[in-house]
This record gives sequence, structure tokens and C-alpha cells, in this order.
Amino acid sequence: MHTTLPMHTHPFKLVTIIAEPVLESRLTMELRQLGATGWTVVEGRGEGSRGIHAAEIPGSNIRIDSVMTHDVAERVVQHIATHYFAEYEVIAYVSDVAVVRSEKYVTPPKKTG
Amino acid sequence: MHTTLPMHTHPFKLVTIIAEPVLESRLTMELRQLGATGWTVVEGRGEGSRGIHAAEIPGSNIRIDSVMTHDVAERVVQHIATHYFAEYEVIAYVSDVAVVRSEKYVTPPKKTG
Amino acid sequence: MHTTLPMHTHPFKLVTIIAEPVLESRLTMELRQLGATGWTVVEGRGEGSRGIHAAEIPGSNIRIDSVMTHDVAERVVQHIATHYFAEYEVIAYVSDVAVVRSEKYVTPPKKTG
Amino acid sequence: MLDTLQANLLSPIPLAFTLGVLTRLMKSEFTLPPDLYATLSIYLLLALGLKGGAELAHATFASIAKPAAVTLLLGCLTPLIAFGILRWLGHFSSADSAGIAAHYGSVSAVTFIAAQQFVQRVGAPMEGFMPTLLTLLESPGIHIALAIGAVQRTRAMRAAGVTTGGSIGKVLHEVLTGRTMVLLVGGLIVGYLMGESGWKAVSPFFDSGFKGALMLFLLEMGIVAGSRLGDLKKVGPFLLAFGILVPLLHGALGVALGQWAGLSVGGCTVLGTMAASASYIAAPPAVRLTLPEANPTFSLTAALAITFPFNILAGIPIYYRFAQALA
Amino acid sequence: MLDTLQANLLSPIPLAFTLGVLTRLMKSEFTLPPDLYATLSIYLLLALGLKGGAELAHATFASIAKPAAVTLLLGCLTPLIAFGILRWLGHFSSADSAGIAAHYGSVSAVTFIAAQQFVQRVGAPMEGFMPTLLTLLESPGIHIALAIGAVQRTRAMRAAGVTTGGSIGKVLHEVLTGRTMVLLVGGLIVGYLMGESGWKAVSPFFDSGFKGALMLFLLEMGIVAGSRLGDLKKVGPFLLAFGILVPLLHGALGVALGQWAGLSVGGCTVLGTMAASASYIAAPPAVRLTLPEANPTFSLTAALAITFPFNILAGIPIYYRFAQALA
Amino acid sequence: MLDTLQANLLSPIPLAFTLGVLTRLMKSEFTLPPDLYATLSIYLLLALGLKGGAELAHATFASIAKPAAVTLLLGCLTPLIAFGILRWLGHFSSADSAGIAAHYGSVSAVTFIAAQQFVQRVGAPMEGFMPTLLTLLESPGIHIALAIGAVQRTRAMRAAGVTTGGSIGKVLHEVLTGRTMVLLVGGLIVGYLMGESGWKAVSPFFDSGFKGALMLFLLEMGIVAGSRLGDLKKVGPFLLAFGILVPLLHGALGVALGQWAGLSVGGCTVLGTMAASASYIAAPPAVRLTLPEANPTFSLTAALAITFPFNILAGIPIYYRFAQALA
Ligand SMILES: Nc1ncnc2c1ncn2[C@@H]1O[C@H](COP(=O)(O)O)[C@@H](O)[C@H]1O
Ligand SMILES: Nc1ncnc2c1ncn2[C@@H]1O[C@H](COP(=O)(O)O)[C@@H](O)[C@H]1O
Ligand SMILES: Nc1ncnc2c1ncn2[C@@H]1O[C@H](COP(=O)(O)O)[C@@H](O)[C@H]1O
Ligand code: NA
Ligand code: NA
Ligand code: NA
Repeated sequence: MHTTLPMHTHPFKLVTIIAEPVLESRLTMELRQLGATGWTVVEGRGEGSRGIHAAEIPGSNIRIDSVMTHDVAERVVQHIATHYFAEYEVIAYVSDVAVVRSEKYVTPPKKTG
Repeated sequence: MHTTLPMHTHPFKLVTIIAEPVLESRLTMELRQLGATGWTVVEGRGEGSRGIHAAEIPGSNIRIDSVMTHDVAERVVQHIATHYFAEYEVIAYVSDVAVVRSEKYVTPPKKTG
Repeated sequence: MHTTLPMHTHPFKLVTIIAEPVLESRLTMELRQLGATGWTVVEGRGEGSRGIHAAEIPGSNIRIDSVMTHDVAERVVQHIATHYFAEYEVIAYVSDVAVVRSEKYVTPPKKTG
Repeated sequence: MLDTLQANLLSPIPLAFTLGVLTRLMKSEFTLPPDLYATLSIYLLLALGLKGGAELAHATFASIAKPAAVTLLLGCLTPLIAFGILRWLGHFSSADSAGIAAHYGSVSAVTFIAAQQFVQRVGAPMEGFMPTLLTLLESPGIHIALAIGAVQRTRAMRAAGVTTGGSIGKVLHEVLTGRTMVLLVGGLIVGYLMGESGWKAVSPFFDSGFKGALMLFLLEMGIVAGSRLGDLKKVGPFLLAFGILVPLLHGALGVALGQWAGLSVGGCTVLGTMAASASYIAAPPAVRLTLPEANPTFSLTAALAITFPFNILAGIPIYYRFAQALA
Repeated sequence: MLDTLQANLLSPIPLAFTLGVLTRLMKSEFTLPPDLYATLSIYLLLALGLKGGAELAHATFASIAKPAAVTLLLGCLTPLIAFGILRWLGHFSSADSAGIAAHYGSVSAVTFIAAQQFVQRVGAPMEGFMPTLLTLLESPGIHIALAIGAVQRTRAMRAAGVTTGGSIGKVLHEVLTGRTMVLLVGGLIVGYLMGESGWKAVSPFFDSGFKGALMLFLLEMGIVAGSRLGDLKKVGPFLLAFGILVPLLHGALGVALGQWAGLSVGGCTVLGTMAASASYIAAPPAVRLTLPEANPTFSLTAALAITFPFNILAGIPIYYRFAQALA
Repeated sequence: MLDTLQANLLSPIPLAFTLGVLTRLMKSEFTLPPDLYATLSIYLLLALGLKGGAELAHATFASIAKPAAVTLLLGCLTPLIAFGILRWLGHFSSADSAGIAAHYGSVSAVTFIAAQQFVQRVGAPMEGFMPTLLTLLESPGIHIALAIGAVQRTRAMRAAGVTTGGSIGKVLHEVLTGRTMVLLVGGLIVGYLMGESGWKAVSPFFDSGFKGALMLFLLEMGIVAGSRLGDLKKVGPFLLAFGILVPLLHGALGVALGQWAGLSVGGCTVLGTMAASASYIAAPPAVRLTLPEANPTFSLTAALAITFPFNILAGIPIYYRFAQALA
């Protein structure tokens, strides 16, 4: 949407993952391994397209938001598509965000790894 | 914000609706009817511009996020503007997201209906 | 992400702030002062880059979302960078959203002030 | 009269309520966690139902028939009275009048419980079947008021060429299957079926803790009411007077009809309190969904910040005195 | 037999459960707040553990040894029986068979408690060390079933060239340190260490309220089970029969082995119920993480919507009759 | 001494706390739901206040005056002592010193309750007005320590040309109207006004369940403390010693002043415990808002992972022995 970045901000990616709660610790561990520097988890509930409603296991759904570089987002999205989409109730989407303090969202050793 | 889509992802719309909790079941039913394939609801609280604070009815606010096609988003936004803005405490905004598994967010029969 | 605005919508900024819960009332007060017309708060938990985990103070994290004009977003981001980043666990990011009822998100006297 | 009022003010329920109001006035941010509030109301309603059910075994159909009939009569009269006063004396819009009338035509279970505790404390216990009557009074008033409102709304809508979303049928179903009805009606049936021995098994949980749990609940009610005191100036003097005088009117009607139906002084007091009380659980979402143009600040402030405190602090002793006078 | 069944149906637990189911069938949106549900289960498990621990002081090692041995035997046999029936009679996939077997090889603490209340009510109280046996039966069945499933999965995975994420070690650790084990095992140890005097100090909280809290919990269990009734048609007639017949089989096995191990009629009834019951707390997340291709609708519907109600309403009295017949 | 310590360790409170710590050490993810934690603390504080208020009726002003004076004295001395030790012996930054001192100058209500239970159990019950003293000790220490910190901060800020956001006035208001003060002070007043008869009505809820609810609360406290054990290495040996020796110092001071003010052995023990305890409810947010550069890991680890367990497990019996020795 043709707008400009606020001053002193830098373009990053926000990856949002909505998943079954049993996956929380595994997903956040993997986010870290793939180069994300942090995340925020919120609890919710939802409905989707699946016949299997694993979310009926008590606890509904979790929503994980994580700001990361374009490269890490690429890796995270691929990882989730490969390892989760077939068997788990997981969706993921990426949006553009502008952040201040861009150094917070970059893990130097991991980024090139 | 001038960035590119991650590989293997497709552009979609994310519609976020913030509303009084009494509207939850009605809104999600209508989302489905208008062609959305799923949604995620999170509970929150908030303040806005209204004098009437219907949100003081116990339960605060709900936030509904739903990924959908551009066309469906168009319809949803119009529907909400027409049926809710005058009488209920509801706001809605649309953002751009990139998704993997784009087929998940399209209801073929509804899309053309 | 090269897409177009839905009809009858207008471009605005969505500022998302994730912060320690003790800051909630201060942050929302300041948002109002800086020209935001409303906000929505959701509770969550998270991990970031800090050594100090002030979020361990019971209550985890809060996430504040507020739709505002580009100018107000500019001010809010600067304000948070100046007053919070050094000492508190706070992150903030800005994204583009399209809203209906654009007049809701503009406080005329404050905008030019 | 004055010493009954004073004794009431120094009993646990009004004290806890007042503490809650003061907490808010001191601008404290303290409040019960939402799940605790829900838990206490579930506990109180289910306990009320179970005990009422166990006691229902002792009641004959003949003894309940007349009180039940006058209760239903109250359920039809009170919303009409409230609507009429608001629309023609108060000049409220028809949506606002219907919305408020839905609250005053229904009943507040906590006010009922406070009355039950009051008559117990003063030694004039109510009939064991009173919780059954409570379930009868919950929904008719809401239905009648919403029906009036819906008729007017549809007329206005048709004039404006708009179609509406909220179906009344769905809303009525929600009231009838809401928390209060499930727990009260369900509790009555379960209590009746499990009988004395079942009740004895669970009464250490549902009976011994009742008064204390009620106190905690009233603390939160005080906080909620206190946080609405600021809205008192928004609702204007008419609604303020309405919130006190209409309960007195409905309360007197309830006591008188109870007396006619053969209830004891305790039973009359509680029936009067039921009629005088205003719903703030079942009515608000039902009104919000069917009459969205009704201003919820009006109905909630009147029900929660005026009528509820009035009944708890002064109304109940007044209905009791009136019941004594009629007896 | 019939009057034992009927007396059971009119006791608080089955009544509360039935009320919950009916609530759902009436399409009510009522449900307990999630934290209340968690609170009740913490309370019930800890109370069970503490009391069991305090009573453990009176038990000799000799008296427990044999019952403990047959409990572990049940923990090995029941998942194998369930897996075999599902895989070879029911033609379920190996993942689904293992997933369901994990549920039936473990135990439902609430069903245990319902059995305990039942035998108490009919005057045949169980041995004081039974809660200790409960902790022994929780995890072996899950481990065994998941091991079977994992072996098959790894084989299939290797064939397809995919590597898997969920490590079994981590999952087993989660079962062993989950809520049930922490509260039951922890409660047993604390109860044992604090002894009679400690138990007496806390029993007004953990003992007097127990039956009432249980009733509230069963109400929610009924709501949960009721909301799964719609899935009954998805699971097919085989699983429906499985959900009733396998508990009868496991229950009979449990009663017989209990009898052999020298348990009283009450103890045999409870051991049979343990064997007959299916886990729906510890098993589901463990299965979900290690066997994601197992359809959770199958296992949860069978455990919650078929076996749980069957045991609560009819199974327990049947195992009791069987225990009496063997005694 | 040793057998007092051992008897204490085998009583419900320390056992539940230890179970919580072990739960964490076994890396279990079990924890009480947040609303349950809040509910238990509300219940315990209100029960304490109500009972204390009902007992206040029996106290004369003369009997309270001196104990109240020494309590206020402790409220002024202990934050200064703590600040001095941290700043000049420990070489902590002035913000960190003030932040930690705010915790140690205030009081932990749960530690108070544990002491109350202890002296009751050993047959040396405290004076009925002790909960009143508890309310006096909550806030002065926080105010004094924050004032010290704020003065230093403002000086540093002015030097750096930065303006700060968090107003002290607002923060103090938050402490004074926070949960602890509302429930304790409010409970005392309500308890006093409703008197014996009111207390009798609600005591089945607020008194009988108290010990059991406390046990559940201590389980969670153990989990919280256990999850901070990992931070022990971050805080360094000085703070570790501080967390044990300063409570002993403050405890001895409290016992001695209590003795001088004429308190019983039980009363002296509880006053000593109050002085020795460190706040972890009211102090942390207040410090976070006014002294954001103070590292919360230091103060929370010291208060929760060192001092709290020390007092519960060993401190209270030590203060008791000391009180006996002085008597
Ligand atoms: N189109 C969508 N928009 C937003 N959230 C969705 C959407 N589809 C699915 N979800 C969320 O993802 C979860 C799993 O979806 P599914 O795998 O399609 O059942 C649902 O429970 C929703 O919370
Ligand atoms: N500018 C905004 N940004 C984010 N959320 C908002 C905004 N304005 C309103 N809201 C949310 O929408 C609800 C209703 O707003 P209103 O109708 O303006 O009172 C509020 O309670 C907020 O949760
Ligand atoms: N990269 C990130 N993406 C999303 N949320 C984050 C990120 N980094 C930090 N957060 C959130 O911000 C809080 C404070 O972060 P920090 O100051 O880095 O510890 C964390 O607890 C997270 O909830
Ligand atoms: Na009424
Ligand atoms: Na089993
Ligand atoms: Na102290």
C-alpha cells in the first residue's frame, strides 16, 4: 500500500503463525534456531478449513507474532510449510512492518548461517 | 512498504475487526457467508471515540483476524460499514499479507458468487 | 506488497507496541496525548533479546494496537524510542492498513498541534 | 424502620458492597479476576438451584400454583409499567424505553439472594419454593420489552428501507439457555432428583461457603457499580428518580400480590424484591443485539448504579416492613 | 442390578454430568470459565493425593505389593489389547490405533474419583492406598502405545525420506511431569509426610468441599462430552462399540486381577474402573505431538463422548456387581 | 531448636512450598492458572482482614498504641538499613540499592500468614490486632526507598538533560490503593463493623478453608520461587548472603522491639517475621515504574528465591526461639 516508512524506521517482516497450543514450545524453539530474535504469543480461538479439529484439545489456538529479517522470514515460512502444514492445524502469513532499533531483530551469526 | 514477497507466497488481505463481544457469533457467521475460509479470535480491551461505551457490558472487546482474497475483503469491509458502523462499536482495517498455501483462503463457489 | 486498496478505504498506519504490563496506563495516556484516537490491548507473553526479564513480574506482556495517521505514527514511534527503549522492555512496529471511516482515526486539533 | 435499615447496613452483604464502591471512589485499580467473578456467580446460582430443588420435594402443587401465577403476572406487568413511564413520562426514545424496561421487567438473582439472606437473618425465612419462582420471572419481562422495541424498530426500519440483522428468536433462545437459566433450572431439577441425601453430600460445598462467597461477589458488584457512578450525571435526573421510585412501586406490587397469593412475610419480601430488582446479566446482551440503537449507558447505569445499591442497602428492609404491615 | 444402576443415576455425579450434556443439547453457550475447570481439577487431584498420602501411613508394604503389581500388569496389557482390536478387528491405521490405545491404556482420574464416591456410597469403601495405584497406571499405557506408534511412524518416515520433529523422550517427560502426576504423586508424598495432624488441618478445605467441587466438575465434563456428541457419526459404529465393549473387557480384567491380588469389593470395583477408563488429559497432547497423523477426533470422541459417560452412568455399577459376584 | 525446625518442615505450608520448588526443578510445566493465584491471594487477604477486624473489637487503644509505633519505626528503619548495606557494603548502584530496599522495607503478607499459622500450631497464638499492624508496615518502606532512589535519579537525569515520565505521586497512590491494602484495610473495617455475628456467618467460608487454600497458594509460591532459582547465579554471592542475613537482622530487631512494646511470644515472632520478610507484590511494579534502571532480577530473586523460602523454612522458627529467649 504505496505509503512511505516513518523516519528512522527500517523495513522488516512480521511473521504471524496460528497453531495448536501443543506446538508452542516446539515452534518458538525453532523460530530461535532459524534466526528470529524474539516473539510474542497471544491466546485465541478460531475456525478454519480442516475436518480434523485438533484445536478441540483444551486450550484452543495460539497466535505467535515475530518480527524478523526478510531472509529469516523466508526460512521460517519454508520450515513451517514443510514440517507442519500436512499434519497440524497451522497457518502462517507474512506482512511488512517498519521498526525502530533494527539491530534488535537481527541475529548476526545466524543470519548468514 | 516497497518490499518483495517471500518465495512461494501469494498476496492476500488480512481483515481485522474489533468489536463488542455480543457480536462474535454473528460476525463469524457472516464472514463465512461472505466467503472467508477461517478466522482467529482474540480477547482484548480498548478505547475509542464513542460516547456510548457498550463495551462496558462485561467481556470487553474481541479482535477477529481473517485472511481472505481481495474480493472477499472488499465485500466484508462494505458489509461491516453498512450493517455495524452506525449502531455498534466496531472498527475494521485491512492489511496486506503474504501466505503460503494460498488455496486455503479461497472458497471457490463463494468467490464468484 | 504491490496490492491496491479496497474501495472506499484510506491508507493509515497501525502501530503495534509490545510492552511490560506496568506500562499500560502510561502508554495509552501518551498515545492519546500524541493524537491517537483509540487503541486495543491484548494480553500475551513473549521472549526477546534482553537479559533483564522484567516481564517475569506477574502479568507477562501487553500488546497495544492503534490505528493512526502517518504523522501521529511518526510522533508515537519517536516518543517510544526516546522514552522507553533504554530502560523498559518495549518493542514497536508500524504497518500499513486501509480503513473505512477514516475520520475516526484523526483528531483534528491534535494533528496540527 | 430505622433500626432495621441500620442493622441491614452493618450486615456482611451491604458492607462488602460498600467496600467495593469505596474502592472505586478511591480510584483503586483493584478488581476481582474475571474468571473469579464468573465462578462466584456460577457457584451462587447452582447452590440456589440445588437447595431449592431439594426443598421442592416438600412443596405441594397447590401451595405453589398461586404464587407462580402472580409471579408470571409480575413478569408481564412490570415491563409494561416501566416502558410506559419511560416513554410517556420520561420522553425516552422507544428503543431506550424498551431497552430499560427489559432490565426492570426481569430480575437480579443476586438481589434475590440478598433478600433471602435478609429474611433469614431477621427470622422470617422464605418458602422453599421461592427459587423456582425466580426462574419464572427471569425471561418474560425481557421478551415482552424486546417485542415492543422490535415492533417499533421494524416499523422505523421499513420506513428507512434498511433490513436488520439480529433475529429475535435467536436472542430469546440465548436468554433461555443462558447461564442463569441453565444453573437455576438445571440446579432445581438436579436438586429435586437427588433429594435430601444428595443435597447432604454436597452441602458442605454449596451451603457452608454460601454466605462468604456471596460477600466476595458483592465486593465485586460494588466495584462494578462504583465504576458506573461517573455515568450518573449522563443519565439525567429522570432516570435517577426512576431507578429508585419504580423499584418501590414494583416492590409494593410484588409484596401485595405475594400477600394475596398466601406467601409468608419472608416470601412476600423476597417476591417484592424480585419485582423491584433489575436484571444486569441476561438483559444487557439481549437488548444490545436486538435494539442496538438503545443507549446501554442508560439501562446499565440505572440497573447497576442506582437500583441495585438501593435495593441492597434500603429497598429490602422497606419491602420487609411493608410485608409485615400487610400481614 | 437395575436398582444399583438407578440409584447411581440419581446420585449427584451422574446427575451433574447429565445436566451438562443436556445444556449442550439445548445449544446453550454456557460453559465453565477455563480457569475454573483447571482449578477444580487441581483441587480434586491434590485432595485425592493428600488424603491418599495421609492414609498410606497405615498401609504395609506387603498389602500394597500385589495390587501394585497387577496395576502395572494392567498398564501393559490394556494398551496392547486396545491396539490389537483397533488394528486387526477395526482396520484402523497404525497411527490411529496407537493413538486411541494410548488413551485406553492410561486412566481417567475423574472416573476413578467417581468410582471412589460410588463404593463409599454403597458402603464398600476402597483401600486407602488406591490413589497410589492410580499414579502407577497413568503413564505406562501411554508410553507403550506411543512406542508402538513411533516405531511404525519412523519406518514409514524413513521410507518417505522425511525426518520428524517431536522427540518421544520430551513427550514422555511431559507426561511424567504433567499436572496429574505432579499433584497426585506430590500430594501423596506431602500427605504422607505431614501425616494425620497435617491432614486434619487442611481437610476442611480438601475434604468437606470435595463432593460439591466434583459435582461442578462433572457439570463441565458433561458440557465437554455433550459438545462431542455431534462427532459420534464421524467415528463410525466400530468405535462406538469399542468405546463400550473394551471398557467392559478391561473392567472385568481389572476386577478379576484385583480379586486375585486380595483387594476388597470396593478396591476391585475401583481397580476395574481404572482399567476400564480412558485418559483424556495426559494422553491427547502426548499423542498429538508424537503421532500427528492420528486423527484426534477418533480418540477424543471415544474417550470423552462414549467411554466416560458409559463408565459414569453404567460401567461403575456393573464392575461393582461383578466384584461382588467374584468375592 | 532443631526439632522446632524439623516439625516446621513437616507441616503443610513448608511441604507445599517444597513440592512447588521440586515441580520446577523437575522441569514440569505445571503451574496454577493465573486467575486461581489471584483468587487465592484475594481470599487469604480478605479473610485475614475480616478476622482481624472482628477481633479488633476486643482490643483497647492502649494495647495497640505501642506495637503500632514500633511497627512504623520498623517501616522506617528497615529500608534504610537495607539501602545502606547494599549501597556501601555491596557497592550496588543507587537505583538497585533503592529498588531492593523497597522490597525489604515492605512486607510479605503470605510470610505473615505462615508465621501466624506457625505460632498457632506451637500454642503461642499472636495478638488479634496483628493484621492491623501488617497494614501499617506495607507502604512506608516502599515510599522511603523510592524517595531515596528518586532523589538520586532526578539528580542524574538533570545532569544528563533528560526528563522522566513516571510520577512518584501516582505510584504511591497505586501502592496505597493496591490489592493488599484494599483487602486488608477494607477487610479490617468491614470485619470491625459487622462484628462477631457477621464473622460467624461468613467464617465457614473464610476460616474453615483458610489452611487448605494457603497450602495451594504455597504450592504456587514454590513454583514461582523455583523458577527463579536459575537466577541465583546471576545475582552473585553478596545478594545471596544479603537475602539471608538481613532478614535475620530485621527479624531480631522486630522481635526485640515487639518485646519492648509488650507483645506476647507469638506476637513478637510475627512482628519479627514481618520485619524480616520482603514484599514481592506491592514493591515490584512500584519500583519498576519509578526506578526503571534498577534491575528487577536482583530484587525479585532476592525476595522470592532467597528470603521467602528462608523465612518459611527456617526463619520463622528462629524468630520464635529468639522471642522465647527474650521473654
Ligand atoms: N483464513 C483464516 N484467517 C485467519 N485465521 C485462520 C484462517 N484459516 C484458519 N485460521 C486459523 O488457523 C486455525 C487452523 O486452521 P485450519 O488448519 O484451516 O483448521 C484455525 O483454528 C484459525 O484459528
Ligand atoms: N484508532 C484505533 N486503533 C485501534 N483500536 C481502536 C481504535 N479506535 C477504536 N478502537 C477499538 O475499537 C473499539 C470501539 O471503538 P469506538 O467505536 O471508537 O468506541 C475500541 O474499544 C477499541 O478497542
Ligand atoms: N522479534 C520480535 N518479534 C516479536 N515480538 C518481540 C520480538 N522481540 C521482542 N518481542 C516482544 O517484546 C518483549 C520485550 O522484548 P525484549 O525487550 O527484546 O526482551 C518480548 O517479551 C516479546 O514479547
Ligand atoms: Na424486576
Ligand atoms: Na484404562
Ligand atoms: Na520487611
